[in-house]
Amino acid sequence: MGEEILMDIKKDYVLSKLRDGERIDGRKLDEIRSIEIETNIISKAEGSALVKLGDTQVLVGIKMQPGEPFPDVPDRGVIITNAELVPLASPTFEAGPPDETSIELARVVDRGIRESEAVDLTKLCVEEGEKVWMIFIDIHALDDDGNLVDASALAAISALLNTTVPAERFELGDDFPLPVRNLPVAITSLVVGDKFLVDPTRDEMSVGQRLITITSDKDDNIVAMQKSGSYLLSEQKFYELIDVSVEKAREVRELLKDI
Amino acid sequence: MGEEILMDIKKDYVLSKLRDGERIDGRKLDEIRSIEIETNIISKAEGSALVKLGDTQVLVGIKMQPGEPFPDVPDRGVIITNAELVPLASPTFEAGPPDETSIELARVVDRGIRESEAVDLTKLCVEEGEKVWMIFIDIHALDDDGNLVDASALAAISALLNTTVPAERFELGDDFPLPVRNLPVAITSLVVGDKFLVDPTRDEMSVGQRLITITSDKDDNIVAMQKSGSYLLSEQKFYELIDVSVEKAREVRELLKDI
Amino acid sequence: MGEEILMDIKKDYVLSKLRDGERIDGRKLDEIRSIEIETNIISKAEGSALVKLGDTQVLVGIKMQPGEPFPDVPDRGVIITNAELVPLASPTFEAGPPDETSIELARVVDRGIRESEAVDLTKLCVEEGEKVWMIFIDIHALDDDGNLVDASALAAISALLNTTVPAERFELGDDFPLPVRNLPVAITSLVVGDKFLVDPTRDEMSVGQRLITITSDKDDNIVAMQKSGSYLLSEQKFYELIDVSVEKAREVRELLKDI
Amino acid sequence: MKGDEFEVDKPEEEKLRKDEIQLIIDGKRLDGRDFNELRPIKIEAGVLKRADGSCYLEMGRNKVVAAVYGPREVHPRHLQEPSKAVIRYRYNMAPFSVEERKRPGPDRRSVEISKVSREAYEPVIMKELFPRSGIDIFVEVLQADAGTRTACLNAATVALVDAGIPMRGLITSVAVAKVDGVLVLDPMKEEDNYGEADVPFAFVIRNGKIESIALVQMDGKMTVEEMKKALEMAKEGAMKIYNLQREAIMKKYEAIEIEEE
Amino acid sequence: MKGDEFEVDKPEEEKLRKDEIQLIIDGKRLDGRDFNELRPIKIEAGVLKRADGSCYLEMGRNKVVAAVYGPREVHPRHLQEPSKAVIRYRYNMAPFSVEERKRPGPDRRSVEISKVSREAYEPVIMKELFPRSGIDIFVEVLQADAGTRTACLNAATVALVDAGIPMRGLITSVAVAKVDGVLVLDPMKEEDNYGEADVPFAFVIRNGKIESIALVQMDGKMTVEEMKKALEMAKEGAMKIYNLQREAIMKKYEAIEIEEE
Amino acid sequence: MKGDEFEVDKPEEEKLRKDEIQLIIDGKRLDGRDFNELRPIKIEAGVLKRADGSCYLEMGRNKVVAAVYGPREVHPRHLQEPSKAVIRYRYNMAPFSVEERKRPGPDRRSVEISKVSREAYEPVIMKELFPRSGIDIFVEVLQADAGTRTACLNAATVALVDAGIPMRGLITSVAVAKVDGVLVLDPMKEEDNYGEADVPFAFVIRNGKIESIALVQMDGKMTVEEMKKALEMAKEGAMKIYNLQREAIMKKYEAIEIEEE
Repeated sequence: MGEEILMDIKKDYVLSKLRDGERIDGRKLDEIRSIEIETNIISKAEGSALVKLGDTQVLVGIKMQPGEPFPDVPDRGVIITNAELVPLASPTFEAGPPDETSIELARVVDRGIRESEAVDLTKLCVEEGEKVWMIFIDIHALDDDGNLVDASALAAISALLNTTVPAERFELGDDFPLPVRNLPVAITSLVVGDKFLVDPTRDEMSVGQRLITITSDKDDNIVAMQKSGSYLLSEQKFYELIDVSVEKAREVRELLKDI
Repeated sequence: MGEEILMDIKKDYVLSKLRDGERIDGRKLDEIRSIEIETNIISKAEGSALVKLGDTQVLVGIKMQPGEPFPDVPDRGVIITNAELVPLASPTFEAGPPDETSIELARVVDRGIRESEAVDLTKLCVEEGEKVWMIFIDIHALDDDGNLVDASALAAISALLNTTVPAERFELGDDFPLPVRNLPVAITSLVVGDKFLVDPTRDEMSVGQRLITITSDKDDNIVAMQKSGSYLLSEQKFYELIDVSVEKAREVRELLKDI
Repeated sequence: MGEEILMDIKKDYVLSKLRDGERIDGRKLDEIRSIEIETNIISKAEGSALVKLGDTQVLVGIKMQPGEPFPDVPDRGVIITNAELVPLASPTFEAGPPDETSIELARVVDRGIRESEAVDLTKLCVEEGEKVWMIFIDIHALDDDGNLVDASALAAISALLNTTVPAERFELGDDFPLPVRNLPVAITSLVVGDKFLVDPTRDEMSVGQRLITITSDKDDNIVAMQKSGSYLLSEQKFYELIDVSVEKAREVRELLKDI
Repeated sequence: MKGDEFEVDKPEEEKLRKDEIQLIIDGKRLDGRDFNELRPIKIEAGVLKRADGSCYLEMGRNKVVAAVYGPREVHPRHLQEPSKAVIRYRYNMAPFSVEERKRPGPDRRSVEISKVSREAYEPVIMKELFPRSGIDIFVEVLQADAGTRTACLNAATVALVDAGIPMRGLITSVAVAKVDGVLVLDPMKEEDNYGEADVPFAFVIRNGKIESIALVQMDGKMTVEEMKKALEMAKEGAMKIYNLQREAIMKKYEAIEIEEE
Repeated sequence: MKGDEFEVDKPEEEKLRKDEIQLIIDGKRLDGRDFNELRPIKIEAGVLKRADGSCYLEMGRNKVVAAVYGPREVHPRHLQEPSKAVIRYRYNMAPFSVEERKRPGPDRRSVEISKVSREAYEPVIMKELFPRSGIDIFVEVLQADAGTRTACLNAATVALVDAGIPMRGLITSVAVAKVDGVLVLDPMKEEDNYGEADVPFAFVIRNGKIESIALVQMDGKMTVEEMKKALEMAKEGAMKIYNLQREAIMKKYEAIEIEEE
Repeated sequence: MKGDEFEVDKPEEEKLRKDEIQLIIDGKRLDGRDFNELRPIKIEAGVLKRADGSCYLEMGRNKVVAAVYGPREVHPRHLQEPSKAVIRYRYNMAPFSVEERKRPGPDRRSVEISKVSREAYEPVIMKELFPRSGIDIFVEVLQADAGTRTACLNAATVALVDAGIPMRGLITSVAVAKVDGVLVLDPMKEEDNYGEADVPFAFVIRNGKIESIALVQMDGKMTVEEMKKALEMAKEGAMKIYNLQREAIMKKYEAIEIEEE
């Protein structure tokens, strides 16, 4: 009950600021929170990255092991992306099998990596049709202060950039760096009336889950898109969102160059 | 609540008609509803059939793939029968893992096929002890207006009659028709007092789930039987039910000859 | 409700007797209930034992089959211990997947067997890295009148002593007795204030689940220990419990010599 | 077949090729029984302390135990019925009860057996005497050798009486099989595996008379005439089991009376 | 990969190597369609007796059926909403609907499709008229050939109208793909598998006019300009589907009227 | 072993053959520590925004984070206790925290650890102050290197204090192992894998004094005398950890005070 009243007050506040073209934390409408990326923090993993997007924190770990390829792509490695929204990260998360939110999160992140062909999977074939490298991308949310998607996508590509294929451990030759050749970046916005807020915080989400994520790659191609939430989107807004998302992704991508 | 009252009214109506030896839809006590069988409607499946039994509709699809035989019958194909009572088909079905109703349905249909030796499983051995054909019979209920069992059993044998073993797809020689050599037919009756109604509709089932299914084969052998429901059955009734069921199965079996 | 009041009355009774240094069934504080061990009662199992500890009854069956070893111990057999607290055994048990109580039970029993090296697993290698014997220890509770842990542990080691490796059935040479070389015995006590009751009955447990299990082997080594229940244990009590548990285990172990 | 992902309806039910084994030799069955002879049966009532009623039963090499709890409160509450007791019946096999270890927990076969067994008891138990209550029947198969569902039903009946649950009659169960072309009573494993048909029956017996059929299933192949003959054979067998059930119950009560004296 | 323990996001979504197959030949698609041409569509309303509304729909080789139940009571009660109806949407594939048998039950892909589809309908259905009620939309894919989510949305709309659920507009859905470097409407399986991108859209259409986007997803690779062009192409296609939806609905009502005369 | 269907109690607990590795060389441990020396410990309180209390802790190569939520409402309601708070404790390992990827979700080992850890806190937290409420302790193992349950307990204590949950004392936890015949404090992975025994303890410390044992488990092989010595060794180690826990808490509060000035 108290929680709901609090949400209503927050919502009113967000909306009243927005009427003046402002955000409650003083950011510009298209401004992304400060980003910190820390890589290689889990030495047991083949790659890892902790991303702090404002107060939102996500840890991604990469594990690799040999496995069988899919029959229809017998010479390519396999990517498996999984997200655990552990109850540590938010009072609204509950222990249990993945629900639709965590499945959607994992799949949207996965599509960005997969469709941008960020990892050169053809270099991950050990023996055609028999054995290829499997890449497990595990998204572990630690603190959800809004926009887990962008933080997770950023942590995923950061961790991949930081991954060493553990060939020696499996007696498959020398270790080598995971061949990463593209840098997809997801940009999520909250649609409110005729405006939209890039990289919304949890407080801003009190106005409703009216989100769209647009992921673009190093050549400004769109590689994944997901409208998420019960709302209707105008064509005009859709066009604007695409342009802004590609532009903001370029900004964020700069950070990946230092990894 | 309203639902329960409605059921009570239906029940009274069914019983009052029955006192005059009549059924609410004008059928004779041992009369089966009109039957339509449409085969080969799912081209992605190895075999398929849609059965309409009055307003009850069941779709059965057959998929086949090579697999390992059971150790104790190393030279025979394997039948796996599964029923999904999807919530689309009835307001009383719920999404989720199979409950006792759908398990019983699948197993009763399975026994009819299996025990009549409808499929010559010895012709489905690829390599003894190593590789045999697996037949997946998937029962997909679409509209449950009563007596899903008979409709499912009829759709299953119809789909099998219509099945081509996809040997080419698995590089195991030429495709060939599934060797079907018997035609089991299930007849379900609703036991009400000292009478019984063959092929009950859902409205008739308002008097209680007092069912018995008797499946017989082309030689009038009984191949499967299942009393289903919380009631007691007299010996006299049991004998009558057997005789009527075998007779009605013969009628229905005629329809299979055109497939 | 009535259940709770009854428990309160029992609790008061247990505590009032205890103030006089007595137990409600007349036993001494460190006295174990009468024990009956019956082995080889399930001829379909490779080994089996029914243990009656007072009115508590547990049946353990051992099944064995060849399987793959763990990669890091490629030349040793594998032990898998499982406990089913079937609702037949107690009004408080419910059907369903193992809960924390049955998992803890299985794991505490498992540790006693495993850590005492009761079974010589090196003699259960068929082909290094490829095939070893797997031992399934299935604990099946029948009647829970308190202290299932000790009864289960005793039934497990009794059943193992009684186990024949079914090599012939799997065409792996002659059958041979399972090589058992140690006799772990678990002793569980209920901690009540500054006293403790060895081998508590269910009525005694009305004072709370304040248990500790100490398992020791034929050389009086401690091989497993588990404080179980929400309570704090003094160091002094801990020392006393160790000494008593080892001593009582020696008594119980005598019974195993006749198997 | 590895069967890792599918639950497969085998091999419990599938008839193996009958040419593999001859089941009737010189007019006798493999274990020397006559066609209409039951396996040895042992019944003991009241074997568990915690349960309200219980029974241990052996039928040939089958070993089963049944427990009854109730009438008792039903949780969760929305499962309660305002005007009668809710009956539950759970048939479960111990992992070590069969040749190849059975994974713990219910499979499709045990779900079906639990359903038809519960439906056998529902019209017999006087549910209307215990509104909002639950009566739980739990049966555990400790060792299986064909006919476990009939053994469990027989044990459950004794456990129900031991628990003092009022019933309109006793349930007694036995199967008839067709092997090598003849009908045999109470088939054991080999007859079930290699036989041509198996028909488990359960009857309601009141005042020493079979009144009706509470359970009937069948798989295999039988003519209509054989099926009718099978019913007669089963009825004869059931009467013998019924007497053993009564004896077990009386023995328990005599023991109590002696104790109480 | 055996994939026994992991649910893997493949192969539904993964683009296969485009050099394996040429998808555009002489300016036509493999099935002879023009770039902006829909597959043949067949829609029939009111095909199920038990459901409150229903629809059978074919879109190329896709065969789907949709049913709507409600407004009706919501169980369990704590899922009720005091001021509006709760919408459920369940997308499910029959095991035999795809080349390799699909294990029954929801996988990650169908959970996601159900979510975004539900979210498309939620702002369109007049939920506020049915407090504490539930409106359930169930769609079954009987045969799949790319674009099942769009086919299901189109069928669900007709089923909702058939059930008499008041809506602010109709949902119409179609995808645009990029294959061999060009945009094509309503891709079939080969175009989806070997194409470069796939963008399913759903629109709200009111009074014959597209008002807004109710669903959009995308995977693949497209320039910003292509994406904008894709939207225009989808809008044209959607209007054609919209007309077919209306026809199917009218046909059903004409049939009823004739019947009633 | 494929282990696809059985959850197997290995290899976390199984002692590997000790002859494979020499763990004590020249009176020092493999990482140069003395027998009674802890691994380096790093503790930081208040690292998460959403949680009511939190703590990040490293203990050797273990990296864990703990969060506390509550006192808060308990859902579903029937789990509430009328006169006290309900404590939950969830120990969870990230899939990438161990050498071989761990399947997400609870396994038998983590269920057991969660149980005994919860039971350690229950008598210490002043539950009676918060009737009908829930206090949830969530610990995530981000990297594992033996002793994760002790590291998590130490982190949980700091998170509880950070959340302002009143307690009768602080819980501090450390293990003692037996390796190459000697007792060593706070074993790391190699000592746990190849050692002869492992005894995790947790103590209640109040006013700088160890008052009682809140958790003790053990697996391996030890004499009675060794076990008693192990307890003494653990107590010494626990006092050092206790001081680090206090420091971390104070540092957080100093930071707040500085901020507030």
